[in-house]
Amino acid sequence: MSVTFKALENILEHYPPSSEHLISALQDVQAKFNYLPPEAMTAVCDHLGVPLSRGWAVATFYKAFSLEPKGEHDVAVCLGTACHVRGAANVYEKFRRDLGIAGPEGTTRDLKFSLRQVRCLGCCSMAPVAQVDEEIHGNLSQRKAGHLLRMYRKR
Amino acid sequence: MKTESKIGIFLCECGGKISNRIDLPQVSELLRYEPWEHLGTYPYPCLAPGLEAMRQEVQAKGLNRILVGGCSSRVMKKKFTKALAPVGVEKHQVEMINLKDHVAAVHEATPQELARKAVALIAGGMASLRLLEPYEPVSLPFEGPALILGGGVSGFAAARELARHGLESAVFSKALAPERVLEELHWTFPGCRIFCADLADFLREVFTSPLVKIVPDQPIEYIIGGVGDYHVGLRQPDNTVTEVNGAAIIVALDREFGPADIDYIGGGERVCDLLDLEAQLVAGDIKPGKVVFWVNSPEHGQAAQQLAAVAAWRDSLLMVRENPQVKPMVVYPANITLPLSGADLVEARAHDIGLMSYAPEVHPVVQSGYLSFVSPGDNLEHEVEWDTLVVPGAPGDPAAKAQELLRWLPIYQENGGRLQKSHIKFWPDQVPDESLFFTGSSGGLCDLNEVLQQGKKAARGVLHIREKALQGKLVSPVVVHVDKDLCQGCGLCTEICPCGGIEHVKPGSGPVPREVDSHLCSGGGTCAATCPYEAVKILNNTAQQLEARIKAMMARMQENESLGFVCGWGGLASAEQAAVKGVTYPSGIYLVHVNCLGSLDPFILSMAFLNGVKGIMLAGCTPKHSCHYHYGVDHCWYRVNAMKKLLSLAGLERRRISIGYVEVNEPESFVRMAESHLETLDKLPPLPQDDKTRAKLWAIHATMHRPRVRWVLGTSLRRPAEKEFPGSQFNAVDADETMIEVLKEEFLAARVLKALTDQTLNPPGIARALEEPVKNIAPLLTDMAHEGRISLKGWEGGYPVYALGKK
Amino acid sequence: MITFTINGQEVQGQDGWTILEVARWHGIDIPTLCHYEAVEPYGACRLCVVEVDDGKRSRVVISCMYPIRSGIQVKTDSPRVANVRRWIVQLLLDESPGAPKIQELAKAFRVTPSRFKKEGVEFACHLCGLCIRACQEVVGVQALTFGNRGVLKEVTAPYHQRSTDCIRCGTCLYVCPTGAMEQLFPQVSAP
Amino acid sequence: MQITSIDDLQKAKGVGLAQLYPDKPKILVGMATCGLAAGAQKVYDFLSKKAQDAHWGGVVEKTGCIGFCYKEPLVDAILPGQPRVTYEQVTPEIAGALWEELAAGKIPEKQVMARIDVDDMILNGGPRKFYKGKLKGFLAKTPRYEDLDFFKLQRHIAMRNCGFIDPDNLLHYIARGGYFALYNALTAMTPDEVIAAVTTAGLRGRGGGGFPTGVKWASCRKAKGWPKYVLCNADEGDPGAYMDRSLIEGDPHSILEGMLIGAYAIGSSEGYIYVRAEYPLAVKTLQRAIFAAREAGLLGQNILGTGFSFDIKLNLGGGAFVCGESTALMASIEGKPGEPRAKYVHTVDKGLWDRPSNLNNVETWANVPVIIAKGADWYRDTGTEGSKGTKIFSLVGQVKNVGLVEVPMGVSIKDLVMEVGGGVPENREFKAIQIGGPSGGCIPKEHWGLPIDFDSLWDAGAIMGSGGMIVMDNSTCMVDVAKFFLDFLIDESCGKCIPCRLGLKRMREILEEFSAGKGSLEDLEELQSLSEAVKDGSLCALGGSAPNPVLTTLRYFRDEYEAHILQGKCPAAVCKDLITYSINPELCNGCTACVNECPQGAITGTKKEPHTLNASLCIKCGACFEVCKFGAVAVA
Repeated sequence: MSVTFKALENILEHYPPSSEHLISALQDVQAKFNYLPPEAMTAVCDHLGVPLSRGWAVATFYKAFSLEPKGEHDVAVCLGTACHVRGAANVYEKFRRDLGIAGPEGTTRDLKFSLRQVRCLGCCSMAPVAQVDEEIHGNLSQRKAGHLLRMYRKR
Repeated sequence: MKTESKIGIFLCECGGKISNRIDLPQVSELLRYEPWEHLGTYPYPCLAPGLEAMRQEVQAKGLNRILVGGCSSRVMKKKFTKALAPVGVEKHQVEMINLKDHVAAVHEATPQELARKAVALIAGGMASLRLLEPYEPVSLPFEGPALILGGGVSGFAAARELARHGLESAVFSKALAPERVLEELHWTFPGCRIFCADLADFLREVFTSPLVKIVPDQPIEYIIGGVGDYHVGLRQPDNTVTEVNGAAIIVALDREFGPADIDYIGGGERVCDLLDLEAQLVAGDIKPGKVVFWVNSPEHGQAAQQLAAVAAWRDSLLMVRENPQVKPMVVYPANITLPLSGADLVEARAHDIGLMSYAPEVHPVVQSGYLSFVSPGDNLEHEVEWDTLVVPGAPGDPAAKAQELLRWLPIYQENGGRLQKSHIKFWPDQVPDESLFFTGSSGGLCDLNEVLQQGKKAARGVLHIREKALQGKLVSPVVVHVDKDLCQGCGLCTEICPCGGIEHVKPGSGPVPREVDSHLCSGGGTCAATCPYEAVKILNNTAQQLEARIKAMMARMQENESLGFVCGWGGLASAEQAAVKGVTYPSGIYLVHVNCLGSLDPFILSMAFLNGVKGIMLAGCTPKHSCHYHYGVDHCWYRVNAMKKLLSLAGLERRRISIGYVEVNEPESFVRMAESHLETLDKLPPLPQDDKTRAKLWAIHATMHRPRVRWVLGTSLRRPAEKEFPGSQFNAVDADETMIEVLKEEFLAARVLKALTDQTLNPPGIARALEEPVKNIAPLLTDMAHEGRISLKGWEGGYPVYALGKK
Repeated sequence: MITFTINGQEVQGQDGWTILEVARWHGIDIPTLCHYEAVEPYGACRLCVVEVDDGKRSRVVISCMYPIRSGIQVKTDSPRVANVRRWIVQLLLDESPGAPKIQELAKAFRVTPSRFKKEGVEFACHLCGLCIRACQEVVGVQALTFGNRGVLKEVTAPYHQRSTDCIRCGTCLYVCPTGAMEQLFPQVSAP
Repeated sequence: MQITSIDDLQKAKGVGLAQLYPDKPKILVGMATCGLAAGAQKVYDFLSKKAQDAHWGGVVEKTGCIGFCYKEPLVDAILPGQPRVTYEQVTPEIAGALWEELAAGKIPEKQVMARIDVDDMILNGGPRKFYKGKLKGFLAKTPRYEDLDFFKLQRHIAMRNCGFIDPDNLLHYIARGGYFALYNALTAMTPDEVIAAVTTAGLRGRGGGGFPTGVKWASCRKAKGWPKYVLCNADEGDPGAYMDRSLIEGDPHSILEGMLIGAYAIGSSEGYIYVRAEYPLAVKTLQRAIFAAREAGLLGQNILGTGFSFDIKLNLGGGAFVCGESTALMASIEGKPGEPRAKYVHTVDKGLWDRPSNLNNVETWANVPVIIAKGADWYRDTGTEGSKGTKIFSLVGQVKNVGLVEVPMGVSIKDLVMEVGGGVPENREFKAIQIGGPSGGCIPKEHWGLPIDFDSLWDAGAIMGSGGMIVMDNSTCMVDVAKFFLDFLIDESCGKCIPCRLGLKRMREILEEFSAGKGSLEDLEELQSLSEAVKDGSLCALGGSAPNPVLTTLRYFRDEYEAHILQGKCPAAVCKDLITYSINPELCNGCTACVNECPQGAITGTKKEPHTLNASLCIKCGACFEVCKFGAVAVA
């Protein structure tokens, strides 16, 4: 998805030039491109009349934003309390090992998967849970986590 | 509007930071007989209780000049002006003397000694405040369209945005129809054909808008006027000049690409550059087969390579969409990153577009039908097969296209080709709203989407100033004023003005006084310091104010003490930083803040010596790009140089004056400079105060006021040996010798004038007075009489007798 | 006029003044790190905490922001206040043992580096935000900003690059209480 | 449909009732996020396609979550003249079987969970019985909702409509008495009377602090400044708490109505709902609800012809827990990073854009219409002396019946866990309950008789918080729990103030030493004094309450800390540095499952031979423990 003037304009024309729309506009950009490309960030800031430093601060403060391109599949593992007491930490480690991600979060080299932690998806009854793209997978174990990745790798 | 000045002095203890080091009661005592209305010492004038106390004093005593003896005006002045605005005190009526950083924190002398120094600085500030003449800002209109010059694509984006907000624009363009713009697109934006459909809609909107006027591009004859009212003269094919008027200017200039050098590959039908390829795309001529885009040419820089790689990827997409028989592949150096997301890679996989990186250390080799390169993944050499090999085009010289604009507007070409608007960087409240906008890829390689954004942003800037004008808030800050009675229209100020603020006159219209475009003017003051006729004045910060300040300071300085002129960005900032770091230096140097060393009129230097200063140090920013006023520090260099030459002519030590360069984050360098300067002075005697020396110093000072000398200083503002500076270069030694000649002559002439003060003399008499051979003086006297500076009063013993003034 | 007491001493002030301002006006010392007269108070370092008793309850507040109220009793050195300050100085000292201002405070509070002290860092930024606030409020530019959050929070320019908004005025350097800006300045200031 | 007068409202109620309980069969599918996660979408799609294909006379509708999360997906059947019957864990296959019978007009027996005889319709003139006469067959034996352990102690006030209405259908909401309270307030009450009613009812903020709502409204009404803002905090960040999401997904208009009433009382014409972007369904539901209310004229100018105007904007959170803090939330609405600021000047005086702002959370707003409709005295009947009404809890963790429960204030922890929750699964032992999320605390079994209300929880060192209750059993290490919450808070701290940013990190470092068996008893004292410093010194409530999990575990489980420090043992076998995995050769039957699963190759062995674990390679990931079906992998 290339960042085009038109694509940005489609987003920006919904927002009057006022700084209160910064987060909403960046959310739209994130939704459209899956991350915040620098040129889009500049465009949003210019449009709303906020300095780039403000846009960047917001983008790095909130977890919803990513400044790096995301992988094809977004794996969000819940590490909320209910999931934690049911062993989510081990499941998360399993994902990390299998995806070969060095840091706490990240994207695989082939841009196939992005792995991140979330604090509670609100599906505590199925703990531990993970969300891949839009789908929630509950009652995970390390073994199931492995299956899950294999399944999405084939897609 | 002249009002009696009522000065209130507020001394700050700063929680002991000042009061522990400086004997503040003594300061008050020493200031007792100065003309103030209020004098008080406070624990923290800057905190709410202190500000309240200040406001009360202002109201009770009708104060209209405020002097705070506390800390840095850079940091604190805004708070004071904000707090005092409700009681009617304006920004320029507040003066801060930095007792903390210039005295208390940096010297090891006794509190009583420091009190004396503090008093000298405060007295200087008071003298300057007394000469302050408040001015009234003028409201400006905003009439006519925005003028969009340069023909870049971003201009259309600007016009569209303006039209959407109901503002007219005139776009100067070679292409008079959208189709023409699209056909030519690849010359400026290779790889952006994929956006043509979007751009076509876009352009149609512009070309059909009733608010947009497309003006056929013609050579620009002149650009004059100021914000809200610009005039552009266009030379028509029939050689007449027509004028287009507008309220604001947007310059949209794109960098063109030229053909790549593909001779070393071999050329032929199968090898081409991106521009050729896209010309084929326009013609609908897409050959099936393997197309390999080889991103080479590291000599154009990584940004260009990255742009080329993205262009190749976009052209690949375009081709496979048109013709699935095409099998494209992009081969790019591994040291650039392709800004492609997961979704792009999915698309690449879906269309079978190859993306391969090569190790840039080993240059790929072209074979017939193959390209071999080393993969950074396995260090093995790989081969890809090609039917068509495509390499990027070469970015051209952006200035070539823009010559006529560069002549009239403050746009410069950087090393390496990039065009840039004057790189002045100030506090936003020190400069008015931007009223001249520069967009397009000639300001930095980028793709189509980015320049369209730039155009939109520029349009928003124009809308912003229109908005202000509509509200009556577009005011002229009037920072520089040209006295029309004194101005001779020589144009020197225009030439050296870094901000483009001093306007050109219409060519061929003769010596017309200059106008100042207050919205471009930054108040840097290099123009004022240069003006041969002293017709240019920086309001609220006149040379006369500075003169008064220095005189007042000198009256309290001791004979072995020195003045330090520091610019606000380098010298002053680093000196204050030294205080922050707790580095100390001897107290014998008294700092005087000037905007830029370039704004320091040469006569100030001579005046200081005339008043008996032992030595002068000047600390500015590092020359070239560090100077905030473009080449201000280089202007100053010549003045210092002239001063040295004059000192030497007067038989005094050149070492008494020295200039140095320091950055804000180098406080240690500043301290070393100051120490070294004072050590040098320590080895010298105080400035002799005998009549002969004083007469010579008077002559030096008179020389610095001479239009001829000032003209020479103005025209030789660059260091002859350095090639980076724009304009004509001349032989360094020749130039210097010319200057020495002028200075010698004028110095001597000034001495003659001094000798003739209150008496008439014949040439031998003058020669005796000046201790010069008669033969050196006689021709000069004839010239001077001819110019009317002296006159012949009669004859005596076969010699003419001269007196001051005309006959 | 609002009348209240600081450490038993009766003092007066106007609506909107803070405890710190009144205390300083009366020469009562309260240590601060992130406070600077030129910019709005921010409340990050918490070193200026005092205990305020309003007759109903006693709580620890920061004097640089707490607006004075009639009848409150302010204690600038109660045990609760001392505990907060001691820990703040301890934590800061372990973060940047080399900064002179911190060493001064450590000496005053008799704090020595603990086993958790950071190795190899002498002048760490404490994220007091003075540089950022000065850049914005005093200079009027917004070249500097906070990035990220929590333990990863940092002072920098967007994308960790030299800021094109920066005017290289050095105000950030001037207000920095730890000297950390000296390291950062060449990386973020205008090219 | 435009609703601009009381007549319109009455008309809408009639239409809504006819839709809610039509004279034809109706199938309801629970489609809140928990239902969807369990696969409700497929069930719904299947059933509606079947119904369409068969030209079935009945309707298939979606509804919100009634609270039975562990039984999802839930499907309800309402046949005219029959009780409403709920089916549990309905997969598409089971739905197929259900459909066959329903299509034939029969009530299926398979997967039946419970029945509802009476819809109590608290806001709409009393209960409505679904059938007359006596029930026959299996239905008679099917338990009623109110007889289920899970439901026995519950009382649905805020959740009154959840699981009964289609959240996207405004008329359904009106049918159950919605927006009548608003009309009442606007026409029959002065703003001060509204505030008085809310104050008398004793409603306290359900978001955490428990501040009396009426008092807050009154100060905001008094505050100078214009415009005033009414805000709804739907940035539910506490891990393990999802009642707000469920309320939004099940009954969005109750929140809008509450805000409208609040706006009238305060004198505001603009409102914001700040909702977590991680709740996509809740966001969509709110968007649709606001749109519907605006279309109907219930938001906008001159509402219900009374001259009162109010509109609501929706703001999406960016994923920061700290934005649940009021000032941070307001900063976020203003488009800034969510950094809190000192609240010495209250947000009711200077909040959003420095204007008077009143912020309440979702559950609080949902309670407001009930108070206005039924009166303060009716509301006061439920709850304890200091805490009136009901509270929704999400009962999660090591408990059998996981779900959302709305119980009167004052129910004991024991009843909640053992009765409603059905106790701890797999015969393990209840150890503690964590209440109030990361700002709350752990309450041990000794204190499980404690009645749950604002004040007694505060005394016990915990807080009500938004109502997350995480049940912990003896497989949970309390040092690890304290560390977990600290990790969470370190991760979510905005980093502005030093006590929170560095203090929590230091606390974490000390705990890290404990869980590695290092440290000393003096460190416990240090931890205590640091906790006090962080509490006193932090800027906002996040930091100020952050030491609570540590302080309560220190208070109630000091022995466990001491076991780590003094004996180097983790009693719950959780802390990785203190445990070892081994294989019991007696129990191992050589299935190689663990060999295959071990990421390190630390387990070796051949088929049908007992395996061996090389401890030096083991990274203690626990994969072997998870896959072993014979309990042969031991952790100690």
